[in-house]
Amino acid sequence: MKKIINDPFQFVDEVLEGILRAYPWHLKRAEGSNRALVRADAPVRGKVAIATGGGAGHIPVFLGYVGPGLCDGVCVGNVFSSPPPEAMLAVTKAIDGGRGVLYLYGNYSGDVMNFDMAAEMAEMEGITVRTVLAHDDVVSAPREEANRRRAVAGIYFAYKVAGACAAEGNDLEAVVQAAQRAADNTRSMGVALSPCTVPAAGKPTFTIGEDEMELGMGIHGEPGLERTKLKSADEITTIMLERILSDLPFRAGDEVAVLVNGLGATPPEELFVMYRKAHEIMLDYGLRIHKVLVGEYATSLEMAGASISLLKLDDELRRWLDAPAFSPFLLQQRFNTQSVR
Amino acid sequence: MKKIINDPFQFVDEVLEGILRAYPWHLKRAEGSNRALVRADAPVRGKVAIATGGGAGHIPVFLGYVGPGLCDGVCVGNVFSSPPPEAMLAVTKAIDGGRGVLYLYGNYSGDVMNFDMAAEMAEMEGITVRTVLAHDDVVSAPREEANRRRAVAGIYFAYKVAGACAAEGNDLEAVVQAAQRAADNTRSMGVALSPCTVPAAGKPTFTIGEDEMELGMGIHGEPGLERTKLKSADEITTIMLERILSDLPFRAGDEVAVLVNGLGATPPEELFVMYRKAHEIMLDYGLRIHKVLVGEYATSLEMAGASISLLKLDDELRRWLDAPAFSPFLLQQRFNTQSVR
Amino acid sequence: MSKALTLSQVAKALAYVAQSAMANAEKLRELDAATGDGDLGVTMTVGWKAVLEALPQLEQQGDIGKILAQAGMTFNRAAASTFGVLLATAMMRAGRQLQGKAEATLEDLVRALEAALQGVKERGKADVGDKTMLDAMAPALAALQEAASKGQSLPEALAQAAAAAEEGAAKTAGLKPRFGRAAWLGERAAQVQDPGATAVALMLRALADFCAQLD
Amino acid sequence: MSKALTLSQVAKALAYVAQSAMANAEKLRELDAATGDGDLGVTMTVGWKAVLEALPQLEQQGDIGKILAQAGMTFNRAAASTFGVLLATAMMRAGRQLQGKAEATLEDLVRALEAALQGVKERGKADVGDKTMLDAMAPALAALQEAASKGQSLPEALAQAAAAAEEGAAKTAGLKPRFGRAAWLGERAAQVQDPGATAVALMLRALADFCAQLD
Ligand SMILES: Nc1ncnc2c1ncn2[C@@H]1O[C@H](COP(=O)(O)OP(=O)(O)O)[C@@H](O)[C@H]1O
Ligand SMILES: Nc1ncnc2c1ncn2[C@@H]1O[C@H](COP(=O)(O)OP(=O)(O)O)[C@@H](O)[C@H]1O
Ligand SMILES: [Mg+2]
Ligand SMILES: [Mg+2]
Ligand SMILES: [Mg+2]
Ligand SMILES: [Mg+2]
Repeated sequence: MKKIINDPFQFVDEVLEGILRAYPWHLKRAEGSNRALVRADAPVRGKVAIATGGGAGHIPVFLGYVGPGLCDGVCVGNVFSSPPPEAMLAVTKAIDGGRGVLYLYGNYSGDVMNFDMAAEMAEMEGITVRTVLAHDDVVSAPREEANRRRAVAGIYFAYKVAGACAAEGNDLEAVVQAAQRAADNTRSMGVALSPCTVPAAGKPTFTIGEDEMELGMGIHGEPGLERTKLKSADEITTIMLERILSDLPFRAGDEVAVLVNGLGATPPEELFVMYRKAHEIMLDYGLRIHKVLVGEYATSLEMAGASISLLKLDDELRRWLDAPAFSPFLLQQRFNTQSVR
Repeated sequence: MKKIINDPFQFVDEVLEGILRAYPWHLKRAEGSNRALVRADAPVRGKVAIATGGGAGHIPVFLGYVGPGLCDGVCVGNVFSSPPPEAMLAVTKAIDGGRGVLYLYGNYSGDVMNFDMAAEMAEMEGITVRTVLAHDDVVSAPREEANRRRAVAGIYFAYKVAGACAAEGNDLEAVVQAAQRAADNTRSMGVALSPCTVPAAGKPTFTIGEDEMELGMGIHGEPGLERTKLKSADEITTIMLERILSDLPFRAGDEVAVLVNGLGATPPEELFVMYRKAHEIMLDYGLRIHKVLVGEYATSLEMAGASISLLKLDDELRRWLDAPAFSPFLLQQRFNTQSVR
Repeated sequence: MSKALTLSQVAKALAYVAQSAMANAEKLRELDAATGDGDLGVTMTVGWKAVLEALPQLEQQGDIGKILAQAGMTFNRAAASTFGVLLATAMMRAGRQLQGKAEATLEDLVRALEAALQGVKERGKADVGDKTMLDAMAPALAALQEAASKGQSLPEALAQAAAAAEEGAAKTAGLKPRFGRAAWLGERAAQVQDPGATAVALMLRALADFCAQLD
Repeated sequence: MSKALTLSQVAKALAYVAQSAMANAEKLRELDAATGDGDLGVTMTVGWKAVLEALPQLEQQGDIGKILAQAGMTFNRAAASTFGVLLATAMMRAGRQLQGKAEATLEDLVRALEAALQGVKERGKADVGDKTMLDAMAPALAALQEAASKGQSLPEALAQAAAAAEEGAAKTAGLKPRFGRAAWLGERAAQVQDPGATAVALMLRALADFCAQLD
């Protein structure tokens, strides 16, 4: 295991310490848990608050999506493991601005059960909590069971949309609707080329041949569609987009935002080689490309691989996607609405 | 070689195609070379223009640093190889806004010789060109021969400072001075844990044992100080900072900006574990930490490793560092001047 | 041993289970890596270590129910996860059955395991046969009930429960997962033994071993 | 062959050198990877491929000097790099000496190589002994001059120049680098043969082989 770390069992806590030392003007700890981080100016009075969280090892997911126009707080578990309800409750109390709290996170059973516990505890303290789950990974369940699907990088769209909707001053129900709409209109698919190692586990999560890739693998190394010989960037991109486009399904004339995400070890250069082909396919398909995001939006430690996510836009989703947002973990984006095409 | 690519010999051209398809509102090709990219609104009349460039494989270096408040154009070579003078001339002509052009790039002999040729050609076309070289890597030559040192991630500070100085409307001489001041007050040191493979070469640039690291290795895999057993994050960070702090030398009371850079495969989490220790050391040393940047600012394809860079600030450098700048390759930054400590 | 576990024996039993869980973490990591995300080994190590450290304090409560419930919560606080929250739920439900008690008989343990099983079903919405920890818990409960009805001793009953859990865990190798990460794998996960069920069997085996050595 | 290379022979010679350079790229990649960044193999492949493709067009110019100069520029345009720009400089300087010529004698080649050496020194600011391509070029020039002064044939002279370049390249293994990436290595690079010098020797050997087979 080759990592720049100290004690693997202190890994997550040291990461959070480093982040708080780097950005004390941006994030602070919530009272009652050192795994609960919230906006430095939390609670924002009169605004619906958004809490997220999940296992560590995916930066900028989840804590990188806390900030103005994004989430208000985040709860961090051990690497690839859910945070406990106590930490989520601490976040909830620290961010509640009097208009209710949205729990917005990825559909993983550990997270769901722990957050549900936290929601029960929060309700007992008089805080209204609603939950929306991202579930964008097309290969993780058939279309009819889309609500069983796991979340990957497409969760970014749900954060961005819900965060902007909340920032506009809308009520909890509206923010829930916006988040749900973003989640339901996002489709992603990934590919992995090499594994990663959970520091405290000390061994790679999976093994894969020198000339193999796993199509559809999840961001924790959960197996995907199939393991095949390594294909070319154009072939991989084509397979992904075929699967994504037919799933929602997207239709000619639809306006979309697209996110090409690197899992960690895959260089940005390769993501742009993928985007080159994706762009061609999307135009051939008749899509209008409103926004293109390329970079690391959800990583898996040092795993090599990438995913592509598409969000089908409507006027509101477009406005929320284009609204300003800030986090030092986020790549700079253009916030006006000029179309790419 | 495990990469998401097509023909390795088309790699760089396909990367640039992908980038131009993704961000056509931000970048365009300069006339006369498909390896020459400039701001979509180039030339900016009445502003000193800044050109940069170098081998591919280091995104966001170099092309990610083109944009408002940064460079005006960039010339892209093959992976880890200098671009040719013709491309640099094409950039120069496309960005010249009538107030001269600064060539700002890293001190690598291939780049220097090719850019010098380009400068000669540009002067023949009546464009005034000045050159400033980044040379921040402390281990690549002794302190007395600092001008022989190569550039690593610390070049970011020179871009940011020169770009802001030019954006303020200053003349070429002032922009040269600003860039030189940033370059001369930056010190970096890196560590590499695993190699990368130049796509067209097909084999890793170097080999390294499963339990080894190379202290001081350059961003193309150029050997560094020494090869040792893998040390802890705290030990590595301590070695780096000792070398950096004693080199300029930095003194107690100095105000600094610090950049912890990932080489590609090293997860952001590990960079924050390093920053955690760096912060402690800098405070113990009596430094005032004005700005902290953590992320991928100069990569080496899929190499694992990291570097730390420090810029010693003065009032002007601080202002320029904090000035707004935009590129979709850049992490969002706080542009006000509130101190971190 | 007498016919019931005392408060201090329960605490010692938990410590014994903790040691055993930590010693077997690598095996669980491997199983979880095969079909999931490979964190179950770490979860067991970190969670049980936290319980071990908290035990002296928990013992002060003088209540077997509270020890169990709080040990479960301690586990999940340190190592929240699917397994963590389900184990916590199981122990909290079991604890509720034993609340106020300073001794636990075999009948008490039957009621506790019944409640634990019910709790895991409610929290996780899975059922027996879905290739989860339930597939170790359910046969263990059945064995415990049968032993109790036959009037067997507490150590004998626990040994049979452990054996039944092990058998149940082994049989998960043939089941198609419907819950948790492994569900995304479908057929590809069918041949691998469920890590959560294996962990349950492991913990029950440790508990049985501990009780067997009591005099 | 006659005592001079014709225009079409120069073009064929360049094609021959190109083929040989591409065939030996892997060896150069390895050497460059040992002390530098491992791109020299790609540089040679990409650069000479571009020259090969441009040759038919370059030959139209009817001028050996222009062929050489433009081949150099073509190489660097396709594969700019330290080596690329130095090779381009060398070929441009050599080309300037042969400008307007439709034939090149041994004496012409001596002048051309002299100019090339001077050009590389000026562009790169290194000197003989600094573990660079100069350490192959300088002995090659000396051998060519000596062969010319002895009245040897052009193919004989080139064979001796190639041998001298090879010897010079081999000797760089003992030198401490002062320029290029290898300089950052200091002592650690001392034992490795310089890739640029090796490339020069390789190209001269191909040129000599080509001329030897002319009748
Ligand atoms: N819905 C469920 N009900 C009961 N047990 C479950 C459920 N989902 C998962 N499990 C159990 O949890 C185990 C995995 O635990 P853990 O590694 O913590 O999960 P994860 O890492 O996927 O969050 C599985 O082997 C299974 O026994
Ligand atoms: N200043 C110099 N003068 C002459 N030759 C040089 C100089 N610097 C480097 N070289 C030659 O260039 C070779 C490396 O070429 P190349 O791989 O293109 O360089 P890089 O990849 O470092 O830019 C060296 O082996 C050496 O022979
Ligand atoms: Mg997990
Ligand atoms: Mg190079
Ligand atoms: Mg798991
Ligand atoms: Mg090289």
